Amino acid sequence: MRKQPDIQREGHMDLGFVDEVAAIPGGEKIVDCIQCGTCSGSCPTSFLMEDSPRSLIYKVRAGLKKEVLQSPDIWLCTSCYLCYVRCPKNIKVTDIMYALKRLSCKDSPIQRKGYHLAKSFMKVVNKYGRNQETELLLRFFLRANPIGLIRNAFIGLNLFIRGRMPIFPNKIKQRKQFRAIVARAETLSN
Amino acid sequence: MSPKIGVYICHCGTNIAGKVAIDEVVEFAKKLPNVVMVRDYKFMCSEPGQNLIKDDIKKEKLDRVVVASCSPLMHEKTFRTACETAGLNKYLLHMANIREHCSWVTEENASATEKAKALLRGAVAKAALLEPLEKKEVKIHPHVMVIGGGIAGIQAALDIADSGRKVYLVEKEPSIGGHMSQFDKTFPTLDCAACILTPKMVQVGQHPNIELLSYSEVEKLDGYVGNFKATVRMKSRYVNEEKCTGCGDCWNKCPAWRVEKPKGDKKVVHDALTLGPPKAIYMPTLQAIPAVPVIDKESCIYFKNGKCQICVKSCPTGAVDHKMVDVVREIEVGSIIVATGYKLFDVTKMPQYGYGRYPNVLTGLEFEHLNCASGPTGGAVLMENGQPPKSIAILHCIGSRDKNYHEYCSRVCCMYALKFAHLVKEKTGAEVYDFYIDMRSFGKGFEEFYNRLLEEGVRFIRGKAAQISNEAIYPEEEGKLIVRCDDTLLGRVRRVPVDMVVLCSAIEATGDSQDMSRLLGLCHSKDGFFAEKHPKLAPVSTATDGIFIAGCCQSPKDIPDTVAQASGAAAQAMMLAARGAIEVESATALIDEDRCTGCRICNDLCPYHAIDFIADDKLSKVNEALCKGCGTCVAACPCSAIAARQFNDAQVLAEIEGVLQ
Amino acid sequence: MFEPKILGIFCNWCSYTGADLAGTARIKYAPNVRIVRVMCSGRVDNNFVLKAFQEGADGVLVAGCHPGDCHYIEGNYKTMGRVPILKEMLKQFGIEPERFRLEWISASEGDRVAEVINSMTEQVRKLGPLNWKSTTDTKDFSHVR
Amino acid sequence: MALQKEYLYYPGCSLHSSATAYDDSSRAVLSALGSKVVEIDDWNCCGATAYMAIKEMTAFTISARNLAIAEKKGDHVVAPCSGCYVGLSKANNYIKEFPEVQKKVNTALAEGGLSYNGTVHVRHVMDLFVHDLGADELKKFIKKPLKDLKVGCYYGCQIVRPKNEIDSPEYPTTMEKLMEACGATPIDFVMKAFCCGGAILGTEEAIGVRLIKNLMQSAKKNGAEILVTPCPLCQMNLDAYQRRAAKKYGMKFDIPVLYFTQLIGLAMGIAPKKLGIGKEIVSAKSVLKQFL
Repeated sequence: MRKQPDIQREGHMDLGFVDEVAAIPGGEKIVDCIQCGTCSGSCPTSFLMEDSPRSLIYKVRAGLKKEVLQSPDIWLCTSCYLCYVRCPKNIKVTDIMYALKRLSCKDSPIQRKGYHLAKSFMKVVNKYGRNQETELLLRFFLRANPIGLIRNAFIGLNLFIRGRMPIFPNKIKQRKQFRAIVARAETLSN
Repeated sequence: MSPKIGVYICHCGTNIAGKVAIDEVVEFAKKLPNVVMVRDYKFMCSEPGQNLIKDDIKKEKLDRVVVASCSPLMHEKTFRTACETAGLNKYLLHMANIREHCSWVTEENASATEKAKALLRGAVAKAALLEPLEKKEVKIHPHVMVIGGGIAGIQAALDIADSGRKVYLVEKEPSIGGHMSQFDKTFPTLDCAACILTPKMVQVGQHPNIELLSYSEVEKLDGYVGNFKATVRMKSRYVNEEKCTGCGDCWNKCPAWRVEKPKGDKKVVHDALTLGPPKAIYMPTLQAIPAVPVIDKESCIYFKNGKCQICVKSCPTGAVDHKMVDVVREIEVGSIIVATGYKLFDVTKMPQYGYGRYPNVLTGLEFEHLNCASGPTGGAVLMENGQPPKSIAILHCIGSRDKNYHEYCSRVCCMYALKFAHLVKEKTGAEVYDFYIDMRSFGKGFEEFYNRLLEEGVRFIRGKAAQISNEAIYPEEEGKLIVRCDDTLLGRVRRVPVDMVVLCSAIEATGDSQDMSRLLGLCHSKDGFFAEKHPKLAPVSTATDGIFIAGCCQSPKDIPDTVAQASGAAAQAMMLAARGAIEVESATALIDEDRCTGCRICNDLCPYHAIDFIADDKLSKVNEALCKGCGTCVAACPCSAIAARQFNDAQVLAEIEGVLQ
Repeated sequence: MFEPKILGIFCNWCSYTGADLAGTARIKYAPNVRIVRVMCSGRVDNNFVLKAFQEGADGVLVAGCHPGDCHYIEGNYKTMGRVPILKEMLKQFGIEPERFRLEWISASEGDRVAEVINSMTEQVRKLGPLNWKSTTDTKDFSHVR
Repeated sequence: MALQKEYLYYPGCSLHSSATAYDDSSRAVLSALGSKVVEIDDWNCCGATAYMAIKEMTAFTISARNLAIAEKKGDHVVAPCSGCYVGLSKANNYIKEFPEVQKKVNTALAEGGLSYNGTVHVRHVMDLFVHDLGADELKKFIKKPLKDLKVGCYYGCQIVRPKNEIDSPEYPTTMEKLMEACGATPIDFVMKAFCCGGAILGTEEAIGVRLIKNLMQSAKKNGAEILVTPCPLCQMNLDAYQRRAAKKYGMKFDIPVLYFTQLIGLAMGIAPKKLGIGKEIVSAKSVLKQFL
């Protein structure tokens, strides 16, 4: 259904949002953007986005916080850093996308597949100290994308046959120490 | 006898008085040593304000004046003149900067008032120790040198020559004309560049007051305003200028190519676009002035293996001479105009645009050559395969407005991009896509030109092109170059297949601008362009008196602006010459002969070589005509034998003590 | 709060002009630095710095053109060369070398003037008052080079 | 130029599971070149892009645990995985650049009796070949040149971006030089440093597959018989999913994707088995027939 357009009221904008993003290390240059489109023109996935990186930056500056943080497009960034090296204003676009992902986990109720993958990844790493690809994929697909599990089972099998998908987790020895460090780091975030 | 100091405190409307408690400062000043008179006034720099000072000098017999007001860089000259007209040596004035350094930059009134008092106390303390200095004048040599023979240098040289003064025009290349002589049309009026420039070039060649030193470079510059001595190397062209008639027999017969030779059915080699003859003996363009060819040593067969000499045999006047050597000349002039122009940004630094990998990706200048009637295609816009393109993309801001390369805007690209778009439409009827970030059409007739191109049906896309590739994904892209970009107004990523791409590459400072600035004692900004003395009020002057700048060596600009600036620089040079003499810095260094031990530390330290060691007396002496008064020698002298007038130890120490008390 | 007294010695062409620009742009900064003008930072005699400390300065800030941009071609390089000796000297006199700073400020860097002056003021404020004057009243440094 | 006698080695999780071939071949090649590889004691996950996306400080901290352990033994840590290389270097740079990050990281590390001073250099295994060894030196070790083998060098993203210490972030060429040294014929293709979509394949399969298609199409068109890459994620993605991409778009690729160390090893005369050749899904056997 078509969203009914309406006047953008100033009172509905969050004018401090840009400062929030600019305060993140690497985010300060966001105010320099001239909307040239080099980032989105370079982005491998922007053609699928409603809001390309350029548009997201514009909306951050305009103060459309909710719209930005709920946008599925921030999860389409593949961290290829092409925007980052090409930006004529040296804006660290990729880092800003990371920052938006983090803010959206904190503030937004909608959780995207990308969020679930990251979350599953984190759980696995916190458990073993290392990533355990088999368990990660099971966790993620079961939670966010059960059909994907079936679609990819054949590839999984192929990898397994070639010894590329171990069943037993790859663990570090000092898991207790590792978890203590992680727990302490969590309390220091931001 | 103790000095009698008058203190004048300016309100500057509310600029100072709004922050600094003037009454308090007046009372404070009255108690300072040697102060016999304190006045405050709304605007000290106004006529009545200056009269206060003049009257007091006469009536109260003041022998020192302290003005607490704006920066000395603003009004020191005004108040010095006031002192002088009242009969006081103008070097007995000192200023306290209580506006720029105090009232304008301080948050609280109380701290501003305290700071103003401290600055005033320092000024009064220094003023008490000031000494009268003599005015110094030097004669101005009437001749002028112009370095660079592009449109800026040509205009400046002609202006000065027409005023009846002799001009030496030094050009590095074999011909004058610069970049403009390589253009086809000029925006926004579309006059033909050659049609308007060639007559001027010819005029330069024939003018009785202009001595043209082409294919020459300034190697050394000594002296100072009014009395420069330049060493110029006239590189050997291997063709005798006196004998040559410019007939062209030599390059028609020359077997060696200076650029890549088109092979087979290839009509164009884009990498080898050149306007003049493509041979080893050549002229940069056929309109070259002087119309004398030069031999490219790299490609000449004779210089490689000592054989050939076809050019020598073919020359009807016997002008070609492979044994010719460089000539070095010394030239004396009173002022110098630097018009060394620019170079183009090297677009291979941005591999995403494929320049060098795809032959149909051209720079703006190459595209000019392609369009030029005297160019290799006779002005036809052709692809590498000799066919006319069906579609062309023009990309703005390549290397400009980009912090990875040049942060500044190159100022001419938007308009020359429009010019290209028009030429393509006119000549080929091809589809033109113009990728821009912002369309900057600010000049006279520019917006109208933009409008014209909109009406001509150019497809403008707002968005900087991100990359060029030859990788077809869709059927319509086969065999084409694909421009990928974010069409920011559409909000969609586009892939635009085209036959040819023109990169509007940035204008940048010439590679040798650093050497030039060292050679001439000029400052340059961090992007390499020469710095003007004041960005608004002294745009053609430089930090070195007697040296002026014009054209793109100062910053990117278009032809009208360049010509205007060149005439401005010419006027400055003529003004100097007309005056005949000029007052120079009086605050020079002075060596106390009794204290100097002749250690010679100062000799090498002086950036102007103004200190000579006098072997007979076994001591050093300052050449006051060369000394600029920086004081570097003063601080370094191990025996405290050197004094800096206006800034001697006692004076500076008194001011330091004053501001800190 | 301790308000340090700081002497600024600025070269005429770049740094002093830069400070003027800060004024024209109405950039507000700490009032603690009092600026004395010299033609070139190359004129700054180490003696000036010692004199300032002797006269009650808690800090000294010398500013000149950026390397390569000196109006007098290379005066600022000479200053640069003198600084290590000066810092060594300060140490021997028991003065923290952090009380002295040499900065490059161009004529177009009004904002940097404010930045440098604010950070210098903070730095010296942390170091506390110097009070060197009381111990050195009888000393004469005019021979120190 | 020469390799150092010894390097600290951070294999990372992938090299212990899906990318054992990369691990085996890197170790085999380095030791054949005379360098000792010392694995960091009890290393943990670097945090990768996923962790970084939701918990930046924790990601920095767990990366720093590895760096802290490495710091006790030496100063050059080699990570063959491009993801680990960027993850570890990013943490390393932020710790060096922002004192508040260093403070927080060390507070957390202290819980495990560790601390990190920021003295470690993070290196990629390709960096060693390019900057420590050099293609000319490598040539001296080649025993079985890969004559006439048309190799597409696929760099991926993170080895050349955001840092550009190893090669040009836009148009890298160093891997081609290494392949030339091995006697192979590198082919040029535009997509060689563009994203393969590996990072979002799990979440947005359709996009990932489309990117794979574009890439493989470009490689095929330019005549690549085989692709080499320095990134486990790219290898996995291109190897395991290229058939799906081909099927979806009605094309045929069948280009095997190996790690660049595997081909170097092969040219140096190391046994294919030691290099993990055969573990790839799109088999390289027929392409490499004459060299195996």
